[in-house]
Amino acid sequence: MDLTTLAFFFFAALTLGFGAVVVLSRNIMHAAFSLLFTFFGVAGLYVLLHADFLAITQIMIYIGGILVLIIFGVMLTTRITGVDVKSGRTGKLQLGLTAALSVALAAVLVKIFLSTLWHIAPAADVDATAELIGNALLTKYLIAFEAASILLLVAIVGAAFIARKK
Amino acid sequence: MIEFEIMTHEKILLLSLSVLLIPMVSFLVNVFFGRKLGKISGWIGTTILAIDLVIAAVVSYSKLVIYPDIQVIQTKFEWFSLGSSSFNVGYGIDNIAAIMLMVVTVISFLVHLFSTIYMEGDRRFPTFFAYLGLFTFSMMGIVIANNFLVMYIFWELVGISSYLLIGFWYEKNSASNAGKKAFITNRIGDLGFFAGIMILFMTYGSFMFEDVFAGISSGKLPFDNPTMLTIAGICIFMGAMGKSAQWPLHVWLPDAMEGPTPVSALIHAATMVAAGVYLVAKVFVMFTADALTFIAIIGTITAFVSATIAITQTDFKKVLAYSTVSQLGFMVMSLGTGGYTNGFFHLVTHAWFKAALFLAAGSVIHAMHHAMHHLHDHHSDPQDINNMGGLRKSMPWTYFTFLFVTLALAGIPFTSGFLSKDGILANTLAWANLTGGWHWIVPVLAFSAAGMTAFYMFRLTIIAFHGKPKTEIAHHAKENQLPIVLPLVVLSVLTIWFFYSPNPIDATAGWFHHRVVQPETAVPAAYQWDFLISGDEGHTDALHADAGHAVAATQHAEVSAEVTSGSHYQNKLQEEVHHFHYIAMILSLLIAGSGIGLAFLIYQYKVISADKLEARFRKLHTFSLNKWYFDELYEKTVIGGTLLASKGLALFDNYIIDGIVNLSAAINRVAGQVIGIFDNVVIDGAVNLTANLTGYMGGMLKKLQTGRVQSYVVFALLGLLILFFVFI
Amino acid sequence: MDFPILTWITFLPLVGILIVFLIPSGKDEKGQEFSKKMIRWTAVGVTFLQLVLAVLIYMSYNTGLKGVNDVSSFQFVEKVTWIHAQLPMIGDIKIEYFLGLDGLSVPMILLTAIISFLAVFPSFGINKAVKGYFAMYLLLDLGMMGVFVALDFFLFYVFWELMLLPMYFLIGIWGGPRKEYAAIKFFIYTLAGSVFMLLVMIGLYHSTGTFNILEIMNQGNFDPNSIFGGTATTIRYVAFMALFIGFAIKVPVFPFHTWLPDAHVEAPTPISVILAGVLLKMGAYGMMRIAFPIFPDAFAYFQNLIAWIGMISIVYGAYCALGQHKVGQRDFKKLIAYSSVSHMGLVMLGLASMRPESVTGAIFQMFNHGIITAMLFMIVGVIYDRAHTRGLDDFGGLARKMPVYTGIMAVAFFAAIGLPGLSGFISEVLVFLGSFKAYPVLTVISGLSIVLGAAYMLWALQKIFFGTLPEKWQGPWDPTGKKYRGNDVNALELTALLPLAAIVIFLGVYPMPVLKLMTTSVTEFVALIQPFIQ
Amino acid sequence: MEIGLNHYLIVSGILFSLGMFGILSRKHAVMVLMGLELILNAANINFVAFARYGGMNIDGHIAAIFVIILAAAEAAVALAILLNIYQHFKHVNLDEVNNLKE
Repeated sequence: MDLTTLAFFFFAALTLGFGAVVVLSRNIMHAAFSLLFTFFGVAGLYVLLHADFLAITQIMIYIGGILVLIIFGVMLTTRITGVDVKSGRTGKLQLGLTAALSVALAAVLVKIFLSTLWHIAPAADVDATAELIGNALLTKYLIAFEAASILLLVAIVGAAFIARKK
Repeated sequence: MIEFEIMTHEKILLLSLSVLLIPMVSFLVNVFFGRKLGKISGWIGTTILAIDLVIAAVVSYSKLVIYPDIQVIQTKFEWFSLGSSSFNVGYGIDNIAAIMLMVVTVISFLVHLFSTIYMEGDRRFPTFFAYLGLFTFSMMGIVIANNFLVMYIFWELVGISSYLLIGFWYEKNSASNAGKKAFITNRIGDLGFFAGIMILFMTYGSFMFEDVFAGISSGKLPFDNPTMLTIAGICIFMGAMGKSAQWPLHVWLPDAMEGPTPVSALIHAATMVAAGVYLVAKVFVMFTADALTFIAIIGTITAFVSATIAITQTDFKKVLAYSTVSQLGFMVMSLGTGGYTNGFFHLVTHAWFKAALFLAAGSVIHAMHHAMHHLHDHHSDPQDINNMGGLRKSMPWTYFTFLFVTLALAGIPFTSGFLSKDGILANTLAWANLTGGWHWIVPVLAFSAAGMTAFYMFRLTIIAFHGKPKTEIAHHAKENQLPIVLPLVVLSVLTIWFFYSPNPIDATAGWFHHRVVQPETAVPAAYQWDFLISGDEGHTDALHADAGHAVAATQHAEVSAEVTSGSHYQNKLQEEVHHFHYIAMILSLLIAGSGIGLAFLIYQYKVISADKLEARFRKLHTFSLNKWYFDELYEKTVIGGTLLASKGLALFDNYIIDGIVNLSAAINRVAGQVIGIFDNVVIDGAVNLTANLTGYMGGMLKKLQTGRVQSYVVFALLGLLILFFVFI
Repeated sequence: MDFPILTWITFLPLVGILIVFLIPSGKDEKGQEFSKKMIRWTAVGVTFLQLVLAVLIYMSYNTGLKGVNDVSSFQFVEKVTWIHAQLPMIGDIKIEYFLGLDGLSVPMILLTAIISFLAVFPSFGINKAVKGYFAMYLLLDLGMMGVFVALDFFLFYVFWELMLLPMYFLIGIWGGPRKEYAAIKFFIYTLAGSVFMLLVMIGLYHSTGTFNILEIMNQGNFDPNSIFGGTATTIRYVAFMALFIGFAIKVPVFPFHTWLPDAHVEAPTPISVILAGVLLKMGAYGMMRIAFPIFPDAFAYFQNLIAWIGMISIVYGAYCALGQHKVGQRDFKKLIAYSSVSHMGLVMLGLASMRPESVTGAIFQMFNHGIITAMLFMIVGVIYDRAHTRGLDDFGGLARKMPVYTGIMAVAFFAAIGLPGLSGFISEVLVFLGSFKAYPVLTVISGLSIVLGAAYMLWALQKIFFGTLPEKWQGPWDPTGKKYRGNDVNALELTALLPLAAIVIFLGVYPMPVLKLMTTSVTEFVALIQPFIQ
Repeated sequence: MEIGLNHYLIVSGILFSLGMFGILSRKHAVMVLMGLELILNAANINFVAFARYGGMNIDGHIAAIFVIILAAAEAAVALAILLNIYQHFKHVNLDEVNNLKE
């Protein structure tokens, strides 16, 4: 059991554990903060997968951006002081059903992953992916990149428009 | 002096057209400017009529003196045409038209003159003269008509002006009722008249008298049936029955006395009511023997019935009205018995003296009215003869003229009335003698009617004018002004025998009988009395228009071929009349004399008590006083029946026809509801079942459709999983 | 075809409707409703232009051309293919915009133009929803004109239906107390008639392959194997009867007449005027234009029946009018409505007799009845405006209060009872003379109406004008004295009434101006149908 | 024990299922959004894992980056909508925001 393996299990546990807290917690604030750890775990996994740039991006955007956004959302849409901060769940039946479904889904997915004979072609270890990504974005994926930037712009403007006070 | 030598036919026609149209000017002027003209309108009307009179005189003179032997001076022109057939109108002057022109214009002029005083102060003074103008116009139209269509048109127009004038005082309900009654009763006659015209037009394709007569004499018959010719004649005569108030359509005339008295004189005594007789005279040649018999009988009944009614009436004008009806009956009877000339002669003489009688009545009523006004009496009846008496002294002019024309009406020698009435009576005797059998009833009734005439006229004269004033009003009555008296005098003068015949007891010697000659009949000999056919003296047997005609006609032709006409009489009838002339004269004088004597005995000298007589003949008296209950009878039968039928039909329409409509609507509504229910339950049920099934299933499925995105995701997921299980 | 005058005369009201809709509401400086005035005068202007066009048509109409079934002798013809569609199942549908005039329709065009123009004036009294009223009024006008000029059956049908709808609203909205009942009755009755017409129209199309009325008239155009092929078949009789009933409802004749009294009683004055003046004529016109010439064999078969119906209508209508004396509300309008039944029965009798005189008389009677009845209804409107009642018992002695009015009234009344010198007489005489040749007995019985007509008309005249004035009408009509200066008819009413009175008198004395329009066509019309009558 | 592709895939699969459960079971819209984020992250793990072991190389990274971009955009818009829903309904309970049903 080397360090990498250990690190993997740690991050995997971090991710899945807090992920479970996110979906199971009745308190929406707890969920939000648990999400932070989940993202952090995912970032760790990226590091283990030699995706340094993505790990940084994960932390910066997810944790610094999206999560803050979500927390704002929580705060703006929930009366902070009341018990209402706790998010209700649906009925027991539905809960059971969805849980069963989710478990089934997980089982199926795992089964598929395990039973599939994946084409394995380990990539060469690269120290830094940033340069490669930058090259790819501005050459091979230029149009997608531009489209994504426009999408972001539109999303920002749209969000601002939708959320503005009428 | 007009140069009569240059009176061409065209000029005569032009002048007679202007005689027709000039009164229309009076109508138009008074209708449109009457209110501005006020009192002058009466004098304008009178002046216009005076002009008309002069022109009419010229026309009459020209026809009667210059062209007496020309049958008719006439013209025609197309009014409108319909492709093949054209509707012609026209007018013409024959001898009787020329005489009639004078009668109408003179009396109309005098009545205009009379009315300027009589109608003084009436609120609608100009309107009255307008209506008089309209009437004169229409009457002229009848006089100069030479075809059925024109005759019918003016016939109706006369009816309407009569309606307007009877109902002149329309605030009085009785007046407007009388007008309505007159018009509608006349229309019943006109319906017959029109039917007759339709028959003739269909058969002969023309409205012109001459065309129709020519068609008849050519042997063409309506529906190829001689009976239809008789019916056509009777139909035409129905028009005359309405206008000339012949029984059974006579009921309107006495009621028409609701109109102003000058109107009664002009229209309901002298001219319009004579139009019927005039019509019969105009189309005399088309009547078959049967039709003539019908006419004679109607005339006789009318003469007799109304004479009996006149005996007991107490209203001054009503007595005169029934006397008019009776005299019209005489004229019609005369025409029906073949006495063409005598009938028309009586029309003319009667026009003068009856107009005079009515104007005298008007004079009396006017005086009574003034007296009532003077006494502030507004309730008494100024027309009731029992309110009069002793007027002889206070109104001498009126009295003497009245007396003189009464003598004429009673048929006393030296009056025109004697000449004409005597002729008629002789005629009936001759006719009855020639035809025989039950036809003798005609002269019998005629003579008794003549006797009654003398009686009731003198009863009227004595009660109204003789003795002492019966009331204060009569005491205060005064003689009227010149415009009222003058017409009386003029008309009385015209009643002297001298104007018609130099011989006071024989009219045939006079110009009248030479100018008015019975025209040759157009009816085929088989359907006409032999004695009406010229040059046929040898054949005296009256011929009835029945099945044996064909044989009779051949015999008749043979006989007439053999007979040489050496007599100066036009036909057998006239010869017979001549034989009966003196008998009739003596008889009628005796009867008239006894009538007058009886009147004097009862009412002047009171030898016989009127009251006792009345009590003795209570039932008869009541019967006569109530005019034989004709009005009541008609009210119950014809009018009541019509109104009942109309009510019934109106109710029928309201409840049955409309009820059916509404019922069908209701049925449809009910059916609609039933179908609606059926539709709802069954059809819609089936539809709904399908729909509900779908809906139910949809509802079940709908439960899945929660609107919650999450549920959708659940299903998507479920589906995905199932796919996984299936494929992997 | 230089100037499409028929299109203009027909669709001018459409221009009017547009203008009416475009007029804004507002008030002028005096504070009066500006738009109402504008709308009213627009209607006056449009209908006046229509009248001018009608007069132009009248003046340039060649009376020598016969028309009826020969397209070359129709005048002012406009013929354009309107709808031409190749449809599955049904096949080739060809509908033409085909207008033209002959002697049967010219008098009706004149009548429609005159009545539409003059009925605008009584409409001035309407204050409720003026814009809608005049829009409907003009639409009605359009429909009526269209019916008389259309020579394509389909087009005819379109116009026919087009005129029903505004009538429904005009009665149903601007009518009297029972307006809904009357309107729906009118609508259902006439719609039922239209349905019959529609069925026959489709059948005819299948048999001949055309909607062109003139071509359908040609018996050679019928496919011998089609349903209406051949002559004197039962199906042809049935089709004729369907058409006849469809038109008879409109005339109306006994026993389809009961919508008429209700519609008249409830309709506002100008609509009564149009209803009696023009709409009733459309039924008889339809018979002449469509039913009789297309099915002459069936006409011959039913001729006696039609004559009987005519006679019954004459006598029955007269009796019912007289019966108003005894029963009912004694409503003046109802009396005139029944007299219309009687007078239109005369038209039926004239048509059934199928003689040149009687058919001419019938058309002339249609024209005269239009004018005279319009006058009568306007006259009723005059007193209704003042007294707000039409009960015959409510009046009396008006002659003293309104002499001019009484004079005009007398002209109308006497014209209605066929007094010589007034136009009604000539048409009556012509019809009687013609029909006497064919049906002597029926004609004489119908003659009863001469007497009965006089009875009910004079009775009404007496009730209203003679006798003494009731207490309540002693004073002036309008205490403020503004609306009716004096008590007699005012200038507006005279504007509408005097021309009608003038026409009645003029045509009574000299009928040729109208008669000459139709003689040639009528001769042709009779010649077309007469051979089928044994 | 060598950590291989399968380990990452299993982690991502479980994370995905957790996210799915979050989406399905929670009423609060923000919570649903968080579930969604989990799913996106699971997907990203897959991309990166295949980039490392499946021969996708840098392309997998790029895809992940785009997902992140999309996630950001989505989060922004979603939250804006959430705010609107809140203003309208005064809550963001998705069970009662079922206008889509009609």
